[in-house]
Amino acid sequence: MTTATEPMKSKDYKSTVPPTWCPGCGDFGVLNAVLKAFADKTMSIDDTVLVSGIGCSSRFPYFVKTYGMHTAHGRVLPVAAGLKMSRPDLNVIAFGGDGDGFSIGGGHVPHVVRKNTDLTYILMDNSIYGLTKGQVSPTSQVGMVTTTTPYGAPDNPVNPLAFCLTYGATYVAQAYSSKSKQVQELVTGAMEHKGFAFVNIISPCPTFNKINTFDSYKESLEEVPADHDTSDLNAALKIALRAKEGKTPIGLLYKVERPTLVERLTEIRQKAKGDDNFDLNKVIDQYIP
Amino acid sequence: MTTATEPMKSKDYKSTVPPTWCPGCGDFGVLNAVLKAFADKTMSIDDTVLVSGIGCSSRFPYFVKTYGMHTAHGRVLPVAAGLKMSRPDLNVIAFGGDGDGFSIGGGHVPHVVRKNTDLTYILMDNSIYGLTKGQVSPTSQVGMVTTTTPYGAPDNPVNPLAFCLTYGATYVAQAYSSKSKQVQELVTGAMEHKGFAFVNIISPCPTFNKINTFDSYKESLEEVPADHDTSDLNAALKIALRAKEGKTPIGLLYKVERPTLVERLTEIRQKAKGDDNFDLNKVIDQYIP
Amino acid sequence: MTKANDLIIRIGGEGGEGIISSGDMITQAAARSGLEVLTFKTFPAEIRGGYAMYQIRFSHEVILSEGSGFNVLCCFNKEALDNNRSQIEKGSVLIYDFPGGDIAEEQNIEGVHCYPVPMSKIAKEELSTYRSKNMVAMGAISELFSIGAIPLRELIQEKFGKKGQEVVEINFKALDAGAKHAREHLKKTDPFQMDEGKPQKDVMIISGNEAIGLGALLAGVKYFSAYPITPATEVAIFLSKHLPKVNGNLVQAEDEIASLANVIGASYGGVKSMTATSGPGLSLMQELIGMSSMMEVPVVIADVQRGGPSTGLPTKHEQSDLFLAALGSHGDASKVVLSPEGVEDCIYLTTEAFNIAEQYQVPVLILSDGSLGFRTSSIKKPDPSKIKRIERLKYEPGANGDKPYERYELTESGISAMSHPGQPGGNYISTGLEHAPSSAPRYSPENRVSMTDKRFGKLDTLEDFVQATEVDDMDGAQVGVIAWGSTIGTAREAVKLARAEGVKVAAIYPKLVWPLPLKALNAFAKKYPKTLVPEVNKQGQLASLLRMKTDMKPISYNIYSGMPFTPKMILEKIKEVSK
Amino acid sequence: MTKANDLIIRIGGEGGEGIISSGDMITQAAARSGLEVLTFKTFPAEIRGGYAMYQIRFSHEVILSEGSGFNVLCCFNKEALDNNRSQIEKGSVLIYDFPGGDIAEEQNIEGVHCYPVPMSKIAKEELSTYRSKNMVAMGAISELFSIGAIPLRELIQEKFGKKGQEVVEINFKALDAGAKHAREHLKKTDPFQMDEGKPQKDVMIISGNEAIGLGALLAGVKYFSAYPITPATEVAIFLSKHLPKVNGNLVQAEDEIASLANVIGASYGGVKSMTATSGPGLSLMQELIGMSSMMEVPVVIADVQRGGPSTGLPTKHEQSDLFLAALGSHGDASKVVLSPEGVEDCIYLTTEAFNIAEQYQVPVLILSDGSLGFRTSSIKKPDPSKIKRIERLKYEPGANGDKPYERYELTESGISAMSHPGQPGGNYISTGLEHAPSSAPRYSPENRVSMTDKRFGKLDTLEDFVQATEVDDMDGAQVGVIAWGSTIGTAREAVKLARAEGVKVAAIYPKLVWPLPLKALNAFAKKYPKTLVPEVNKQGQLASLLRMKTDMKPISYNIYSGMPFTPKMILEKIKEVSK
Ligand SMILES: Cc1ncc(C[n+]2csc(CCOP(=O)(O)OP(=O)(O)O)c2C)c(N)n1
Ligand SMILES: Cc1ncc(C[n+]2csc(CCOP(=O)(O)OP(=O)(O)O)c2C)c(N)n1
Ligand code: SF4
Ligand code: SF4
Ligand SMILES: [Mg+2]
Ligand SMILES: [Mg+2]
Repeated sequence: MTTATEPMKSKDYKSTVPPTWCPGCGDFGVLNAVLKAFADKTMSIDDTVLVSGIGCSSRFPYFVKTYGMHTAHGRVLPVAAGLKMSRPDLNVIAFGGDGDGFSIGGGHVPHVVRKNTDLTYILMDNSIYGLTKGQVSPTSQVGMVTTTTPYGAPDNPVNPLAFCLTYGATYVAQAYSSKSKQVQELVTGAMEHKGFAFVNIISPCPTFNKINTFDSYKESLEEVPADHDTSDLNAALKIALRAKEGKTPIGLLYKVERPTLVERLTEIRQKAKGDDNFDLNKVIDQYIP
Repeated sequence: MTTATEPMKSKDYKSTVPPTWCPGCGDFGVLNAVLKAFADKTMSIDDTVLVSGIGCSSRFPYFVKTYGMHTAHGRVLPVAAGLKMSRPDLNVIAFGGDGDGFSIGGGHVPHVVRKNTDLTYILMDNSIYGLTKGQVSPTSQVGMVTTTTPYGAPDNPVNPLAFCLTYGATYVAQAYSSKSKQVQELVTGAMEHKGFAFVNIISPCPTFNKINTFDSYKESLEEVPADHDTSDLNAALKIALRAKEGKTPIGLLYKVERPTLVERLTEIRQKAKGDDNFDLNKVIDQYIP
Repeated sequence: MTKANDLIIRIGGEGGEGIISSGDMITQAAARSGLEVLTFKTFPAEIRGGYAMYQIRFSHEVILSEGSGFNVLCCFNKEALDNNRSQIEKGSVLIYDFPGGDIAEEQNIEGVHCYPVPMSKIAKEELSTYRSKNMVAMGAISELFSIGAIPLRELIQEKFGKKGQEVVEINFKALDAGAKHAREHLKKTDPFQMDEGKPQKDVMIISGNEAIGLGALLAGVKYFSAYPITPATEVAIFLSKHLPKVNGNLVQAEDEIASLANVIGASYGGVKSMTATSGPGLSLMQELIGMSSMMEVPVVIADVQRGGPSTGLPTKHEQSDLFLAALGSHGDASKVVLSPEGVEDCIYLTTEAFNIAEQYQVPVLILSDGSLGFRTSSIKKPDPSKIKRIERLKYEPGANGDKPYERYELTESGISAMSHPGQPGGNYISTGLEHAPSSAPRYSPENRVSMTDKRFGKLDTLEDFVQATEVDDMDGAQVGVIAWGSTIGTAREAVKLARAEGVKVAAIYPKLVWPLPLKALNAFAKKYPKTLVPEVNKQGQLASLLRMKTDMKPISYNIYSGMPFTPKMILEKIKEVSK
Repeated sequence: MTKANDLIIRIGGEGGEGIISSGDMITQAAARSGLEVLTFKTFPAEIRGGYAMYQIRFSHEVILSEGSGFNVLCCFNKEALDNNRSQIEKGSVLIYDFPGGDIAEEQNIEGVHCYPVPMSKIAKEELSTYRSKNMVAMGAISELFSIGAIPLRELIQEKFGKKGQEVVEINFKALDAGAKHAREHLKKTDPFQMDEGKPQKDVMIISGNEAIGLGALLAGVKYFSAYPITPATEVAIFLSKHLPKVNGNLVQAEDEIASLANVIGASYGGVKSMTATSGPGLSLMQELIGMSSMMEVPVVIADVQRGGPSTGLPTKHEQSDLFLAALGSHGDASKVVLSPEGVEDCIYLTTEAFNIAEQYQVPVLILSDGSLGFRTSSIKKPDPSKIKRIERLKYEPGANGDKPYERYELTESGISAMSHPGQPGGNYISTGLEHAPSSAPRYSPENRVSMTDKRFGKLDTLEDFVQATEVDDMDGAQVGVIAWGSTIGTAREAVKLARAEGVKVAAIYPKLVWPLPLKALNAFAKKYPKTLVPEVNKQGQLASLLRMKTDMKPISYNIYSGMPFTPKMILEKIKEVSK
């Protein structure tokens, strides 16, 4: 087995499991760029764990040689967080889809984010439920016709970027599956970031989403302005809200530093004078009448 | 029984169940102001349903003569939404605490809000878990010592106002339990609003929260500036984020109109030519081979 | 050449190769030509790749199950052949893509009629569209076994007409090319040929999942909320189309917890409400199922079971949510579980589920399963005017005179009148806390006992109310079969086969599976002390409940490979235990 | 005057009146003076108002249960008197707040020693602080029954010292005023008086919930995540204080689903992990319990049961989550359920739970209950150096030579070595999908069957491994009692009483309640065919499982009023069924 010290090529990170995605699925682009980012940072396959929920995108871990967990629908973040809290030495990277993250999993995001949990979260956003064959997703547009919305979707979509910014994420970026270089850079940045880093990757589903297609994004993509101050929350929010104008901003929106969950838990253990060899009799003695 | 047409006084809305709250609990103030708002609008006790989750604050419905549901922890919004969708003729008002709404229930909020579900949601925010006797809540400050955080809470608090604004709420206000008149006005405004209206009411828990006390709020309360444009989302967000500076803005932050869930569902039924007497043979015949 | 009265064709290939759509078409064509049909499908859990299978059984008589094995196997690729090779029986037919596909060699299996059809080759070379491969195969199949040639063309016209005549023509060409190949290059040596049936009026062809949706419409559902999940999503898809037509509302919720919460809110408001899910969703709903039991709010929950636990085998067959459905939720929660045997049952047990929910103010679960959910079959059209609709006992303002309304009034039947918001004098707070008759929280021991007894006791009359148990008696039977859910049809067929072989066997088919119909079951067990319970799960879930609630010591026959029973498997077991 | 060897004092009043804190103090004082103590508390579900009760049993011998009724009742208010009046037995003592409280009349109950103590009056008038009322009562009680007068003063000093000597003095004064009133104004006519015991070293006094936390520490827990819920929160409170000391981490999660998800992630990482909840939380965890079963990740879940279903009776006693714990989660999910009988068990069964979880790589549930969780009792201090800690079978890099590591290798024991991230060569994807030995998804029938058999089969050796079943044989016994959870202590006492009356009765106490310890149970049932199963739930949940898995036809004795059994209740039943 290769360890972190021997540099590996991107293809060396590929597992022997062939991706189960449809030809043309945006997730291939994400996979390739992420593998490049791994190679770039000579990530150790042994010290890296890819955690995912359920969905087409959540099959990601199988295709990579690292450790991994393919968990339950919507639970990727709390599983990843539990792992990171107890094993801060590991690189823990979370993967999932728009439904996994912002529909059934939407209750976990605010908390994992506000704690500034030391995780990278890569969401493959195709504005549809891929694995269950084409239902409306939380990022689907109003009026979109899907198998469960034959008369058009009644709901305004969520804005994953704005949500994470408001929750207090310290690294927020959006990328586009086909722009491989940028995906790679933003993912690298996320992995290097201290604290919770969110990368929303627009990753079209040619099989079930006939609205948000590779073609349609050609028009809506919009680079984050070069002069954007990535420490300005308000400015970042404004960019995130470009989605309302039908635009798809890509690039790094926000990056700041604040204490992370691992740091804060470490402080608590220090306050408690945490000691691996602590004598439990000291606890027991507190309960002598 | 009194019907909507006979004007009732605020005390006439009180049920015979005496509130189970501790003496001095902020929730009394909320109850009184809400009852006044009911009297003000001569709400019909028969056409109004108060739905709540679980917590001290969620006992609210028992103390009022209307219809009500005391549901499960965190589920107030989806229960209320289901009721409203099927019975748009009713006034459905949701009640709950900070834990109920933004911890265990936090996954429902974005969706009920983005749909612009026709509900009023009154949250009694005491930054603590009251009913379970004093654990850290999602609105508790970092470092706060509670029964489950003896070394201080490690997590940054959530910001209910900013969250709801980002989710796309069309009416967002904050009030303070002791400022009865304002509570009443903002609740009245919320009930009159078409779409999802959120009123976060700071309602101290003198029994378990010794940090966020009536005294402490004296210093932090801050009226929304008189010249604030309530249709300006960015401005509203800025006010919401005053919490970061230790301030507690009170007043109406945001109010706009957009299609509500009930309206959109009505459109769908119209598209489908919905008819109470629709002949189901027409559906069956579509499945003849 | 003898004409077959009962033919099973299995088509295998890669998921996404058009197996489903072409299978659907030939099924429909056969039904049009007056045959009974019943299909069975398995998909991979992945969107692309993996082995998919579509099996159709054709008959002139009512079809009870998928059958045992197949008469004709049609392989679109090597994987399909590999997967099925061991199951090819002597006397059956093998059609396979050769030459030109990925099956490298001509097949010569002793005693098997092997027909190579170069489907890929014809599609690519003659029709220059690989996607027409499946139509080439259908053409050959239709020709070889005389199945619905004319309706097939009609259906192509109807289905592809919207896409332009060009598309229609391509498909016609493919169909013709397949038929021509069969006529000109294959020497039919097998005996299988289906007569046309008598085209039937009053027949519909619908899947088990759609049938649940239809049952709900017939029962008067007005609100539906669900979260997509395989293999239950089609219930929502069906209702999303049709529910708005009856002025009902449907939403896709953010998760299963929200769905059931929505449904409870709607039902509290007086509207018949429902959700549908599969195992993982049912697990998530446990807290709120208990709440609806406690609040006595009628709700209907369809659980289309799949292989568990956890994500498990999401596209495979299993009957393993019975424990959770009957005994799940913390505390002692009363509820009702029904399980349909086939597509027609999916309609009528769903209407029954609504009736029970309304009558008893209780959550009612319908346990279907993946094979049944995806199964299409030809059934008799239901007559909407003949559906019995029961409404909950509703509070009548003023009926009690001066006595204040009590939502949870203790009555002899255990059923209390329910008021709906808007009704003067009916005001109450529905609650998951233990409560007094008035609905106010009350924790006293006496009240607790009487309220618990109320919630369980009201179901005492259920067995007579629902009459969803069928007994198939036989004098002198050595063994009595007890089957539930979609195993019932298979068991029926096995019993028929056994009797045809002179084996004496009786059977009982409970479709109410919780609380168990004890009168019927005990009477059955008395007549046939040796009982056999075939079910598709590891733990013998129904058998366990039977042991729990009766004095039976049933013989469990459990399989849990992801596949349903075949009639032959049950037949063999019947013979074994009859000895 | 005979001196009592076993005294039960019940104190009743309004929630929030200081009943708990003063009760705790006298309990501790008694333990200091060498008495065995065991407490029993009930609270209202509301924060304020409602009836609260604190009962203490004092003895010179090991105390098995709360006992039957009380010898002394001390009423802080009228509600307490009303609630308990019917339970006051002849020969017992009634102390009550009079005059000056809300009890309007002097009490004269025939055969009962009635002592009025003007607690409110003394507190308000003499001490001018109403809050010292409870201390006045304690002073009187301590004086009347000679319980821990000196330690009480020490404890006041220790507890209030931090708040300033002024507060200490107020409390001393209150205590003295109560004692003085008893000495000067009451004529002791009752026979109850506790000797001082021999002050014991090696004794601790701790609640059931804290004991679970302590057990976890002793077992080596390093990660804990939970969401607050009555009556389980104290497990988290205990660990939040102490876990960081051993360099462990604790978080309060956003809900129970997140808690268990956290715990699964941590355990996958190789760290012993746990959560604690009550019924509603256990319902929410069902999906992830199945996932940990499927992933074979060791996790420990303590469920401190309360009255269900739904919100139910959140502060009352019930043993009704057994069905959910054993048979919950969709699909066939293997798991283990333990149930402690008392506070000491809470320690050792929790360490056992971790050992089982590690040994078998399975979710292990601990079913405690509200009375046990809040019960404090004097127990022998555990010796941390004597606790057996079992670690999971860990993958050894390179141990397999060139053979690639297989996470779910099929082994004879069904247990496969687990690698932890960071280990070279151990890479695998843990998954809730059905999987091959390598951990890659695999849906083939053969694999499905062998993996299911692995997950269930590995528990075959569990009964011998855990040895958590105690048999109390008796030759010629007419009836064999089977009790579980905190009913065990009560049953033990009942059995003792029965035998004292010459009734022959045997008993078995399974603390492993799923999978059932069938060897022991069947052997027991063979010896004592008539079995009696007392349990606090409606459905007879253990009795149902016994019927399901053995040939027993146990006699169920179910109560479900929110209160535990008393030894007398079980005694009477034993006598009844022994006839
Ligand atoms: C509790 C539960 N509910 C529902 C499902 C079914 N399900 C599987 S994946 C999925 C959604 C997939 O959409 P998304 O998360 O956007 O991922 P994608 O497939 O589009 O990559 C759903 C609803 C499930 N597995 N578990
Ligand atoms: C599923 C579930 N988990 C936990 C609980 C326990 N519980 C009841 S109320 C509550 C929190 C109360 O806090 P909050 O919502 O802020 O309301 P407050 O009492 O402060 O008004 C909790 C955790 C529960 N009832 N159900
Ligand atoms: S269904 Fe869509 S998301 Fe899933 S693999 Fe195919 S293209 Fe990708
Ligand atoms: S505990 Fe706090 S929130 Fe609850 S009733 Fe008392 S003061 Fe109010
Ligand atoms: Mg998606
Ligand atoms: Mg609160």
